[in-house]
Amino acid sequence: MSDIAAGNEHHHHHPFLQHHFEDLGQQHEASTLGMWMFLCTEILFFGGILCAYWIYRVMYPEAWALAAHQQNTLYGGINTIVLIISSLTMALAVRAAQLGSRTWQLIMLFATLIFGSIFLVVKGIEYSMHWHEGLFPGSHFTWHEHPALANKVQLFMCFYWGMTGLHALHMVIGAGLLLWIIGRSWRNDFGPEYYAPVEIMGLYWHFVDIVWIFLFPFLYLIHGVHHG
Amino acid sequence: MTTATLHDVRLSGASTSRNYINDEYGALSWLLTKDHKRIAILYLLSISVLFVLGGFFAMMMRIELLTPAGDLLTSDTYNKFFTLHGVVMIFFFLIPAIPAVLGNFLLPIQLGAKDLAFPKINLLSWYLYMAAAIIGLVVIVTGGVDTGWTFYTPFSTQYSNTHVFGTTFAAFIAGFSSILTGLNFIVTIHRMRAPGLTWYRLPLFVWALYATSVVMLLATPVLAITLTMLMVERTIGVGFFDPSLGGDPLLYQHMFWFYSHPAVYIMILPAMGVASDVVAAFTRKKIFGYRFVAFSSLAIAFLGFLVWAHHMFVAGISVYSALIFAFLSFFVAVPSAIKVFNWTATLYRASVSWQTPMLYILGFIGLFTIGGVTGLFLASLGLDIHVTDTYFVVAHFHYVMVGGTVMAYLAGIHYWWPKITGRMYPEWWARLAALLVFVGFNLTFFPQFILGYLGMPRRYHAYAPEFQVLNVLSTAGASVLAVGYVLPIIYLVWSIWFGRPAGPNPWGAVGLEWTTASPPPKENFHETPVVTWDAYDYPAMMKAMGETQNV
Amino acid sequence: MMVADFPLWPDQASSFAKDVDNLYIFLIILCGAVSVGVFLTIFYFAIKFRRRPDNEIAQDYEPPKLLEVMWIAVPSVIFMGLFVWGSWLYFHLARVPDDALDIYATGKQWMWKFQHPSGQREINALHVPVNRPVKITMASEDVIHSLFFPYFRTKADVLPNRYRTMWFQATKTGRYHIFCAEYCGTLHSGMIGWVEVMEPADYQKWLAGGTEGSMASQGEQLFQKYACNTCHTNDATGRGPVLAGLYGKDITLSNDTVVKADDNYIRESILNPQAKTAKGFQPIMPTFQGQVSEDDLMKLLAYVKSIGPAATTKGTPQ
Amino acid sequence: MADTHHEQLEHAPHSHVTGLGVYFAVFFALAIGTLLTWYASTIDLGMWNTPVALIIATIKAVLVILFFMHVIHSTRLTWVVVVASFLWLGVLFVLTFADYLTRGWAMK
Repeated sequence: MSDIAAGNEHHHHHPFLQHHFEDLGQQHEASTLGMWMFLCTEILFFGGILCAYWIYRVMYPEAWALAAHQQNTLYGGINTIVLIISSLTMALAVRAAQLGSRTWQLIMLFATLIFGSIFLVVKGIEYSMHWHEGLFPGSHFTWHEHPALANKVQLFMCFYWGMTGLHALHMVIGAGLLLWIIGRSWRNDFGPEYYAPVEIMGLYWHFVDIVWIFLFPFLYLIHGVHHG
Repeated sequence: MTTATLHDVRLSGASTSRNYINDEYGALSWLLTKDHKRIAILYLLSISVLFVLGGFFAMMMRIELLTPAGDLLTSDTYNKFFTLHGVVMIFFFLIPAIPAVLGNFLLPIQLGAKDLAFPKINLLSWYLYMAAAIIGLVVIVTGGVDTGWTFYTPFSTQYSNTHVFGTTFAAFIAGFSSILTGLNFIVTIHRMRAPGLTWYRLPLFVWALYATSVVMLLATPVLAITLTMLMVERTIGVGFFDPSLGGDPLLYQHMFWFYSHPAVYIMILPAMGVASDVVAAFTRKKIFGYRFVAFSSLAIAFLGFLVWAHHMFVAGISVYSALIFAFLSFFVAVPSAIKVFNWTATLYRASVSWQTPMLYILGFIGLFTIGGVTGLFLASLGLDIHVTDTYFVVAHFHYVMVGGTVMAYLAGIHYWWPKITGRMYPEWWARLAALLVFVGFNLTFFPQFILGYLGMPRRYHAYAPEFQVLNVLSTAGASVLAVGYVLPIIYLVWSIWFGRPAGPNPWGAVGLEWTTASPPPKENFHETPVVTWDAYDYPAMMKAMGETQNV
Repeated sequence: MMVADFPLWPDQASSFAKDVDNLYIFLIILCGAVSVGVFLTIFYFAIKFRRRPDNEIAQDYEPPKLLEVMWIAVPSVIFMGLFVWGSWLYFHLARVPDDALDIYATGKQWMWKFQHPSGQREINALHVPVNRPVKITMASEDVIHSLFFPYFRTKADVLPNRYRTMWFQATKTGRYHIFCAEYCGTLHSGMIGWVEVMEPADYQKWLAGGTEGSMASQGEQLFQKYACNTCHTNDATGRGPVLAGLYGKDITLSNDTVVKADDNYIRESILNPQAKTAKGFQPIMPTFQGQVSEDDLMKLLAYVKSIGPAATTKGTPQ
Repeated sequence: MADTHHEQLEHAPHSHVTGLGVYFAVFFALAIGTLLTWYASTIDLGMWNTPVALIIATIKAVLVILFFMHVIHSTRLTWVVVVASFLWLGVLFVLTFADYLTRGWAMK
C-alpha cells in the first residue's frame, strides 16, 4: 500500500494534466473514448433522419429518383472530393502533432479549414439556386414538371434541406473548433505527449466527412427517372 | 490487507473540518464549480423545484376529476396541465432524478475516483438542464402547451395553437444534458475505477448507472432528431410527417418511441440500482445472484430497444410487426423479474433493518412488481386493444414510475442523506412519510386500473358519471400522497441544521462511499483507495468490526 | 344503463368481449398471485429475519443457484403462453368476416360521423343490428383519433389520409359508449357518442327512415357530378380503366408492380391518380385532392365497391 | 505502479503514428470510390443501382473509420463503441421496416 502511495507522488506534472486523472495516458484514453461516445450519439442522430428518409424512399421510389435528379451532381461531386481532401489534411495534422511538428500541424489545420470553407461556399451556392428555383418546402414551393409527384418531391426536399442543413451546421461548428485548435497549435500546446485535442478534432471532422459520403449518393445519385 | 482496509471503514473520515460544502464560499463557487458533489446539489435543488411544479399540475388535475363535468378548469387548461405534468415529470424529473443527483454525487465516490472524467462537461449538463427548464418555465408562463408529452403529429405540427416549438426545444436541450451525463458516466466507469476495483466488485448501483448511460447515449439522439424534424415541420408548415405530402404520422410515433420506450428504462434502471444498494445495506448481506442482477441491467438496456412499437398496437402498424414487438415485449419482463426475485431471496436469513430507506425499498419491490405484471396485460395483444389509451395504462406506468422510480429516489435520498449533508434525518417522521407515500400512492392509482378496464380513456377532462366513485377515491389518495411528499421536504431541510451528526458510516454499510467522511472532502478521498473486497462483503466487514471492537 | 353498483368490467356486449375478459381474468389471477406472493414473502422475511441483537450479522447463507434458472425459465414459458393467447385474440380482431355490414366512419375535431350503406348519416351516434358482424371503414379529416367501443372491447386509431378498418359483432341490444381514445385537442373528452344495438327488425325500420338514397347510389351521383364516367366508361373504350369488377382485384401498374385494388388504393387513385397508374393507361387523370370531402370519398368508394366482383359473385349476406 | 490499476490501459498516449503512404492510399481509394459511385448512378444496373451505391459508400466509410480515425489501432472498447452504434442503428432500421414492409401483407 505504501508502494502505491509512493507511486502516486511520482506524477510528471504536465501543464495539461487535469487534477483528477492519474496520468496523461488515462486522460488521453478518457477523452478519445468520450469523443467516440459522442460520435456514437451523432450516428444515431443522423441515423434517425436517414431511417425516415429510407422509409419514404421505399414508399415513393419514383418521386425520390425524380427529385434527386434535380440536384446538381457536379457541385455535389466537387464537394465530396473537397471534403475528402480536407479529411486527408486533418489526418495529416494529427500526424504532425504526434510527431511534434508545429509547422506542419499549422499548415494542415489551415488547409483543412480552407477546404471546409470551400465546401460551405459551394453548398451555399447550391442552396441559393434551390431557393430561387422554388425548391424550398413550404408555401413558396413550386414544381411543375410532374404535378402528380409534386407533394412527394416536396417531401424529398424536406429531407434534402434537413439533412444537408444539419450536415452544414456540423461543418460550421467544426470550422469554429478548428479555429480554436489552430490557436492552441499556434501557442505550441501540442506534442507527442499531449495531442488529444487535435485527435478529437480529427475524429469529429472525419465523422462529418462520413456523413457526407452517405448523403451524396442518397440525395444526388438515385437512379431510375422515367420521363413519361 | 483486507482487514486493514475494512478497518478503515470505521475509522477514517473522522476529521470533518474540511469538506466539499465548506471548502469554498459564495454563489460563484457553486455556480462555477466542477466538483461532481456540488453539481449534484445543484441538480437536487433544481429537480426538487420542478418536481413540486409537476406535482402541482397533477393535483389540479385530480381536483378537476372529482366531478364528471369539466367544471374547475377549462378544457384547454386541463389539456395543458396534463401535458405539462408529463413534460415536467418525465424530462425534468424522472430522467435526471436518480442519475444526475444520486449518480453524480456517488458514482465517482463509489469508484474511488476524485471526480467524473469530464467535470466541465458535467457542469455544462446542469446548465443545459437549467436552460431547458427555463425555456419550459417561459412556455408555461406564456400560455403552455396542449399536445400531450408525446407531441403526436399532425396535431402538434399543424393543429395545436400552443407553444409546441418552445416545449419541444426544451425537451431537445434537456436531451443533450442527459446525453452528456450518460457519456460522462460511461467514460468514468471505464477509465476511473480505483485500483483493485474490478467490474464484479462494483456496487450494483454503478452497474445500473452504466446500463442507464448506455440507453441515454443510444436512444436520446433519436429523440433529438425526431424533435428537430417536428420543429422544422411546425416552423415551415410542411414537413417530414405531413400526411398531405404523403408523410406518415406513424413514422413520427416509431421514431418517438424508439427513444421514449427506452427512456422508461432510463427512469427505472437507476431506481433498481438504488434498490440493490439499499437492500444489501439494510440486510447486511451480499445481493443474492449479484451477477444475474448486474447483467439483468444490461439485458434490460438492450431488450428495451426492441419493444417500442407496443405503444402502437392500435395505431395502424402491420399486424405482423405487432406480433414481433409483442413477443419481444414479454421478454423484457424476464430480467426485471430476475431482479425482483433476487432482492426477495436476499432477505432470506438476512438481518433486516426497518429503517426508512429499507421501508421505501420494500414498498418499491412490491409496487414495481405490480407495475411490471400489469405490463403483461398491455403486451398481450388482444387485451391491449381494449386497455391501451385508457386509465389502465395511466395506472400501469405510474406504478412503475412513481411506485418504482420515485420510491427508490426517496429511498436513495434518505440512504445517502447522511453522506451528502453529514446529518441524520428524523427517523420517526421519515417512517411516517414513507407510510403515507405508500398508502396514498396505492389509493391514488389502484382505482385507475379498474377505471381503465371500465373504459375511461386517458386525457379526459370530463367523463361519464359512472366513473365518479373511483375518481373520487383516486383524488383522495392523491392528497395523502401529497402530504407524504411534502413531509420529507420539510424534515430534510430541517435536518441540515438540526439533524444529529451522522459520522462516516451511520448504517454500518459496506462501500467506498462509507469509507470517507460525511460530508466527503473535496477530493473525495485523502488518498486513492485500494479495493480488495467484493461489493457488499458484509461478513468480512462484520469480522473486521468484531476484531476492532468498534460496533 | 345496466351498470351494477360497483362494476369491475363493463358489460360483455360483443362476440369477443368474453374472450378478452377471459384473458383479463386469467392475468388478474396469475399476476395477482405473483404480486401478493412477492408482497407476503418480502414482509414475512423482513419480519422473521429482522435485525435483533442476536442477528446483527446476516447468516452466511446462499440460496441454491438453481433458483436463478427456475425464475428465468418459468416466467419465460408462461410468457410464451400469454403471447400465443394474446396474439390469437389480436388476429381474431384483425380478421374481418366477409359478410360484415359495411359502415363508414369519419373522425374530425370533435365529432364522429357515421354513414350507412343505405345512405343514413348520423353524428356521434351509431345504430347497428345485433348478432351481425359490422365492419367500420374509417378515416380522419384532421388529426389522429381513436374509435373506442369499451363494451365491445375494441378500438382502433383513425388516421388522416389513410383508411383503416375494424369490426365487431354486438351480442346484446342496448346503448353503449363510444369514446375517442387518442388525444385530439380541446374537446377530446367531448368526442363521445352512443352506439345503439338494435334487433334486426328494428334496425331495418330505423334504416327506412328518411334518406337521400344509398351510399353507393349517392356515390354514383358523385361519379357523374365529378364527370368520372366520361373516362371510366363501362366498356374498354374509355381513357381510364373500367371500374366494374375492379375492387379487390390485383392491378398491374405502369411500372410493372402489382397492387391490390383495396380501399386505400381507390382512395389514393382519386386523390393522387398519377402515383399508381394502371398499366396501359396514360397518367392523365387530374387530382381530386382537396376537392372531395372525406364523406364523399367514402361514398365514391362505396360505389366502386358496389360494382365490384363481390356484387355479382357473392350471394347476399346472411 | 500508477499504471497497473487500469486493466486495459497503457500509460503513455497510444502513439501509433500511421505512415504517410497509408493516408494517401486511403485518400485515393476514397476519391476513386466517389467517381465510381457517380459513374454507377449514370448506368442502369436494374435492381442493383441502390445496393451498389450503398456498398461503395459503406466501404468508403469503413476506410475513413479504420485509418483516418485510427480505429484499427484503437482499444477493443473503441471497436465496441463503433460497432454498437451501427448495431443500434440497425435495430432502428430493421424494426421500423418490419412494420412498413409487412403492412401490405394480406390477412388470411
